[in-house]
Amino acid sequence: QDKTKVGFIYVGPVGDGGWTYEHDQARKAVVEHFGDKVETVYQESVPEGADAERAITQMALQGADLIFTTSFGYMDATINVAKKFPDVKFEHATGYKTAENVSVYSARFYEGRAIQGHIAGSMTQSNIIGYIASFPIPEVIRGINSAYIHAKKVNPDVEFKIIWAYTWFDPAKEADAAKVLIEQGADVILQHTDSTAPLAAAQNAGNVIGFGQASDMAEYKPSPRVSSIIDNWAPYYIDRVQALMDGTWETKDTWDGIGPGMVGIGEITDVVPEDVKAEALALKETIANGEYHPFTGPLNKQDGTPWLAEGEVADDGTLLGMNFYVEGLTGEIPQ
Amino acid sequence: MTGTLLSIKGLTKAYPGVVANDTVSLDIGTGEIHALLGENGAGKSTLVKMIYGLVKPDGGTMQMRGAPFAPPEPRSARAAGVAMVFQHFSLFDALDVSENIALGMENPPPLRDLAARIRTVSEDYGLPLDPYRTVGGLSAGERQRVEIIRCLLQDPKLLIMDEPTSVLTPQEVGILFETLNKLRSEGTSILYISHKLEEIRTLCDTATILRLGKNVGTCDPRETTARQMAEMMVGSELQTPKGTGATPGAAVLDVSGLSLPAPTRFGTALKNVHLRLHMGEVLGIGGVAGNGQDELLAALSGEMRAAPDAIRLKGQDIGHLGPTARRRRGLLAAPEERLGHAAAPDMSLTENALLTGAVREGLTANGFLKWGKARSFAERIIETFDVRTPGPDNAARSLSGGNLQKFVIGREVLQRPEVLVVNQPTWGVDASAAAAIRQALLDLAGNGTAVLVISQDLDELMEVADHFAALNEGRLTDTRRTGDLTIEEIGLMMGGAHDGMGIAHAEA
Amino acid sequence: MLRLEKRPQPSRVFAYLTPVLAVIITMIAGGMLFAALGKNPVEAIRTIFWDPLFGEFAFYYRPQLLVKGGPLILIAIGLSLGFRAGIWNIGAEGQYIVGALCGAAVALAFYPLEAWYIFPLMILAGALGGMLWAMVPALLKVKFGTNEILVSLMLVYVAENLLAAMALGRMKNPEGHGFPGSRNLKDYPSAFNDEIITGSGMHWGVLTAFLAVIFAYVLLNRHMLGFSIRLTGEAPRAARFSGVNPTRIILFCLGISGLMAGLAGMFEVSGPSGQVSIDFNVGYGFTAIIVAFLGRLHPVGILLAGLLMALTYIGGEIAQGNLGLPSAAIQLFQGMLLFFLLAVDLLTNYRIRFVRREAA
Amino acid sequence: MDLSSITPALLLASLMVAATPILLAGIGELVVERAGVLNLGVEGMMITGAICGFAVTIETGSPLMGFVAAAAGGAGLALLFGALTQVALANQVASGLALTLFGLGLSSLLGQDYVGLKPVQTPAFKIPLLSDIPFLGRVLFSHDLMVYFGLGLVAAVWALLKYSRAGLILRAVGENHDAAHALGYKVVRIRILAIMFGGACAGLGGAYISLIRVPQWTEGMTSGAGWIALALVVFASWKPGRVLLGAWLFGGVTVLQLNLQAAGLAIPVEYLSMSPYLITILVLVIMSADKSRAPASLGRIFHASG
Ligand SMILES: Nc1ncnc2c1ncn2[C@@H]1O[C@H](COP(=O)(O)OP(=O)(O)OP(=O)(O)O)[C@@H](O)[C@H]1O
Ligand SMILES: Nc1ncnc2c1ncn2[C@@H]1O[C@H](COP(=O)(O)OP(=O)(O)OP(=O)(O)O)[C@@H](O)[C@H]1O
Ligand SMILES: [Mg+2]
Ligand SMILES: [Mg+2]
Repeated sequence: QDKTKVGFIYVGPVGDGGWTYEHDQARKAVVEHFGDKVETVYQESVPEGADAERAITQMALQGADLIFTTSFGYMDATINVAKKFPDVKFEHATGYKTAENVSVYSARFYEGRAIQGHIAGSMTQSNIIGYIASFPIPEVIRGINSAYIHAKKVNPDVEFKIIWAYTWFDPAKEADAAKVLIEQGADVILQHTDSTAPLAAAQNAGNVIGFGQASDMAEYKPSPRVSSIIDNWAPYYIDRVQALMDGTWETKDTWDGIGPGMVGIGEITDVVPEDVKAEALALKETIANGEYHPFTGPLNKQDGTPWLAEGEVADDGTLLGMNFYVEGLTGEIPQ
Repeated sequence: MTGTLLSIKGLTKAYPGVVANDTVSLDIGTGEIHALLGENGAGKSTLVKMIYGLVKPDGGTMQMRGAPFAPPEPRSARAAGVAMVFQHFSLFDALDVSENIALGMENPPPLRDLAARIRTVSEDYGLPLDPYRTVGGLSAGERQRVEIIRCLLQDPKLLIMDEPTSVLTPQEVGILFETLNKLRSEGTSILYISHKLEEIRTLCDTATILRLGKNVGTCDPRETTARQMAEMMVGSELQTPKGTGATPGAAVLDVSGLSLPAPTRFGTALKNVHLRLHMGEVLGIGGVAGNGQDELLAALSGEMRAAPDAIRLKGQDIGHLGPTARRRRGLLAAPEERLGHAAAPDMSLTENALLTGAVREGLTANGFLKWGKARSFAERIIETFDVRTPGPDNAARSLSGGNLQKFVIGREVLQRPEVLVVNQPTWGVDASAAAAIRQALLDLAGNGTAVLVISQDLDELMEVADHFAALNEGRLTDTRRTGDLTIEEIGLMMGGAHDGMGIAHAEA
Repeated sequence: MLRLEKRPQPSRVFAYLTPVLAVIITMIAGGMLFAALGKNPVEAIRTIFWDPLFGEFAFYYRPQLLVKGGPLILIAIGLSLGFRAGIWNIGAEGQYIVGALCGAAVALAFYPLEAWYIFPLMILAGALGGMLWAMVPALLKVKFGTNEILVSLMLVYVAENLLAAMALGRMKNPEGHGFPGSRNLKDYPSAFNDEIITGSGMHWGVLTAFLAVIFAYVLLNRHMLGFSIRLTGEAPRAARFSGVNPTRIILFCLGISGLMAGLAGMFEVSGPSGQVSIDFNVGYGFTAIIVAFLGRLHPVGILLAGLLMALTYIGGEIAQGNLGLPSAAIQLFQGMLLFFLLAVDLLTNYRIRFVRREAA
Repeated sequence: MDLSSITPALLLASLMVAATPILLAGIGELVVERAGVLNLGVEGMMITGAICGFAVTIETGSPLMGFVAAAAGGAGLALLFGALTQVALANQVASGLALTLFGLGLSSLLGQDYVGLKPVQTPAFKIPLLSDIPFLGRVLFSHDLMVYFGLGLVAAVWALLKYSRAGLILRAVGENHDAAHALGYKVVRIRILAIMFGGACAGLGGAYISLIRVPQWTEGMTSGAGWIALALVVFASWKPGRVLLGAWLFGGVTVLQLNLQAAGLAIPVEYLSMSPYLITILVLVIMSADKSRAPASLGRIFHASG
């Protein structure tokens, strides 16, 4: 008895090497940290919708005390189940609906994108940066904008070519997209999809760099993978389990970035010139300690209308619902 | 004859429920044409399949020229000099002639050389063939040539022919017999299966008769009458059907200028077909298989649609109507292929009764089925036509060929058609069942129904039909009185001589 | 040496016995698989087959069987009609999506109006949407002889793209902070496909599925159209001879299977799932093909097969949660079930004989 | 929009690569269907090949061994299908679907330990001299060996079917299995061999994705390529040369739509990503005007009595 039972609902297989994989890493970290005091259960590849509601209910029935539902699509299901199990605590990733016993948490990946943009803008020779985007949702658009702003800052001639893959995870499609971007002159590939396929394509092409996404993707170090954005959920999960054990758990809306360690920046390899690396690390530092916000004015929207005045910082509400490109990006966001 | 080529002793083969061959023994001499006779299902095909290595006997032995002979597969039989022309063609429609022949040979030469050899051999035997034609496009006679040439190219010692003439015109039969006689003179033995007893009397040296899988006797066909042989096969006396002698009445079915494109790649187009059918008349349509018989039946049954006025029933245009509408108006049909066309093999007899009986027998109400009524209709067919089956719940495929044919014909006859079109009503059916079916058709005509019988069996047509016409490459000759025709004239009509001596039209 | 002999007609006994046999063999083989994965096979099998029905939390799982089985049954019934006639609609997944989109479109168009006629309109739209989507392969087959297996399948991918476009675009919840996905119809009473009896899992879609079973049974056994469908499948030439119009059968079978798939999608989007989202479809359209075969294309068989399939899903989920069985193992398990069913089905049409001698 | 950024030579070269997996699987399925068997389980065999090839390459460090293992894995799964349809006489459509389900499950189970690993790179093989020809050299002669292998396989299958005795027998079996049986050919044995050949080809196609095109192992990574391969066979009217054409067309559309997107063409993305499927349907419609038929025994159950 008295073991705290923690449940995890995953949207993909634990072996996807990306999003779900990192959540499962964090689950393992929880086990590591608490040892015998916790028991974890998980269910992988749970489709969003009706099946999710059943999977969550099932965990609650089986006596879970705290359940992490790790995909946006579980939002309504989490809320519904939470109503039926007031004694169980729920943590929903990347959503916005909270309740008495439901917290939400997400990471400010755009902070990492800023650093990627900086490195990309500095290192591109062709001034063409390829971007493999998944779905046109605020999260992804934020990433594109953040990367673009910081690439442009160091390299005014930079141009972004964006391919919408309409998938989070389809290695063959991602590989094709990367190849196409490279053939069209891109020598830096940024990706907001989860497989290593684009890095492999970059490696094959030679002279093209890329970044790890979601996990470190260290196997492509030192090049083409010159750095990475790592989802690091472990500190948060440990924190929340601890809070539950202590009886201090309460509803929270967490949106953490580099500072608290939810967003990790993987090692910047030596392929990146010393000075660029130093700038990037400095940028990371200022973001981490809150001195600098990646969306700081002056910034205009794509159509030229002013968005942020000199020195003005974007508010979280706008960022969460971001549905526009900043000035300089070409093309339209598919709707 | 110079001794025995193949000697069979006590061959036995049992299938579930039937002993197809029961200790059959016989000897085939070198250079002998040996006939194998018997009713449907008597076990003829089974016996020759065992000789060819396709079926393994349960017991008994064979000796080829004194040496034990037990081919484990057709390959070894072929190597030992046995060749076979199958009852149901073993040809590949989409392949060409030379490819088809190569497939039946052990070590075929390259196709180019083979084609040359096909040309020479086929011309030597008076069976000309173009090696590069696609088999699917050949007539039945030509297809059989392919099978025969395939055998001849291997210098067979024993040639087995399972019902080879059922698809040939009289002229073609003549050519075939010349070929076989030539082979005999070259020392080849021939095992010849046929239901056509007159043929056997002119061609064969010896005849072995099977009944229910047993050898019931041997005779010299030249000294035995066809009737005697038939009675040996059946084991009892035969009855010949009698016409009612009713005089034809008013015209009910009028086909004029019926032309239809070939329905499939290997089908035949109908070209400007004219015919007129009267109440109480039996019109026989002869012709070699593949000359448009199936298409004519399809056009009349409504499976293929034509111009409205190409077919008129009692003065009404019906060419554009489907099978159901035509049935409602009294035009019924029974196609040649029993399993899969006239009947659905895996469905019960009750369901098969419903297949065509729904309209005229009132087996549906507002589209809903009256199973009880359908079942009693099926029972009525079974009883009236002496169909041997445990009951109407049995699947069609569980019936023997002859019994299913009786069911199919009975199903149409009992619906009191005004016009009935049948194709090959007694194909592959044994003598007594065939007689029963022919009698039923004649009785129907006697009651005023117009009957159209399409058949490749000339004897059958001569027996039942008042008038005769022949199909050739989709064209129909003029109609002639059967009584006035000689076999030669019929052969010419079937071969495509379109003489304008038609009398039927003028008569009407 | 074993030899097969075709039975003169299918064995009735084995027609009923083979599914049971297949389940038993699958349990044994599956048990071995689970043992190989280091799990207790007896416990795993018990978790999958027993717990959802009679375990501690059966009160929750039993209704869920209906929720999960409902769409499977509804789609499979539609598909089975086509399969009976030899018409292979493999694209029910696409028709399911389009049905859901059409149904949801009606609801979202009326939002926030509350009126009794909205839900019936949604049903109509869902049915129509699925049917129209299935009419594409049907018309192409009728007009040009295009292979319906491939066309219906390609249209699944098209529908998936359409779904993503809708979830991200026109149907996106305006109050959803830019996140993909439509409004949740559970919060819109006029459009919500609620449980008919609370806690029973019985929503309108499940009821429709049961009605579909009855409909199909009557159609196939009591009606000329059903007879024509069976005839077309068993003997196409005989069907034509009998007066069946093949074009009409193709249109009807594809149409009705699309209609039922569309209905299933509509009931799902307005009920258990609640919203149009990028990953709304979870493969019911494909699983239903298996259910149809598992049920031997017979309406009552499909009813049982759908519930059995739902059981393996739900039991499988429990086994994942409780025993840590990987989800792939469950998938493999379901594949085996179908394999074994197909294999033992042999006994219905053939007799296996033991012969002493070498057989031909 | 900037269409000038699309380089035709590169586009054609990547089309060749994108076409290879479906080409391999398609030509295998063509042989199976020419033998009269419809195996809808291509997707399952491809994904099994993908993991077998990947795992063995990781374990042995040799892509060659990997491809051999992929072929073996695909053929092994195909053998299951063969047993089911040829020996147990099961319905081919249902068996094929079951095979896909089974293959997907099996592969993810087998692949659990191989996620996130990076295989040895399969070397590209620029054919000397030929690869230096402008344009053509880039398009045709600067690929990995499997691309050439795929082309060679198509040529070999074409020649085999057209000129060899084995090919003739195979076609005969697919055309009329009863007649072939009557002539003494072992219909079941020939078909099982054809099915295994098809499985091996599908396995190679899958391994091409996991070892070269992506390269990485992830569950469900073939994502529908097997179905496209099936479409190719019908599209090709069962003629090997046209399988090649179809594979290039489909590969071409797939690559081109990404190119257009990257070049900023103002067509909504969702329509672009639908386009390969819509075009496949369109081509199927056009092709169905070609009345050269499927093998006559395709999908029918063969049971030799006696
Ligand atoms: N493969 C088989 N399985 C079961 N029974 C068979 C099989 N082949 C033949 N039979 C049965 O064996 C008996 C003899 O058949 P066989 O084909 O030898 O007759 P046949 O004399 O050639 O008849 P026909 O004149 O119709 O050609 C029949 O009752 C038939 O049903
Ligand atoms: N391939 C087969 N497998 C199993 N049973 C068969 C097979 N062929 C025929 N039979 C059975 O053998 C019996 C006789 O069939 P067949 O068609 O050869 O009859 P038949 O003796 O030729 O009769 P008829 O003279 O009426 O045509 C039938 O009961 C049939 O079910
Ligand atoms: Mg018979
Ligand atoms: Mg016979």
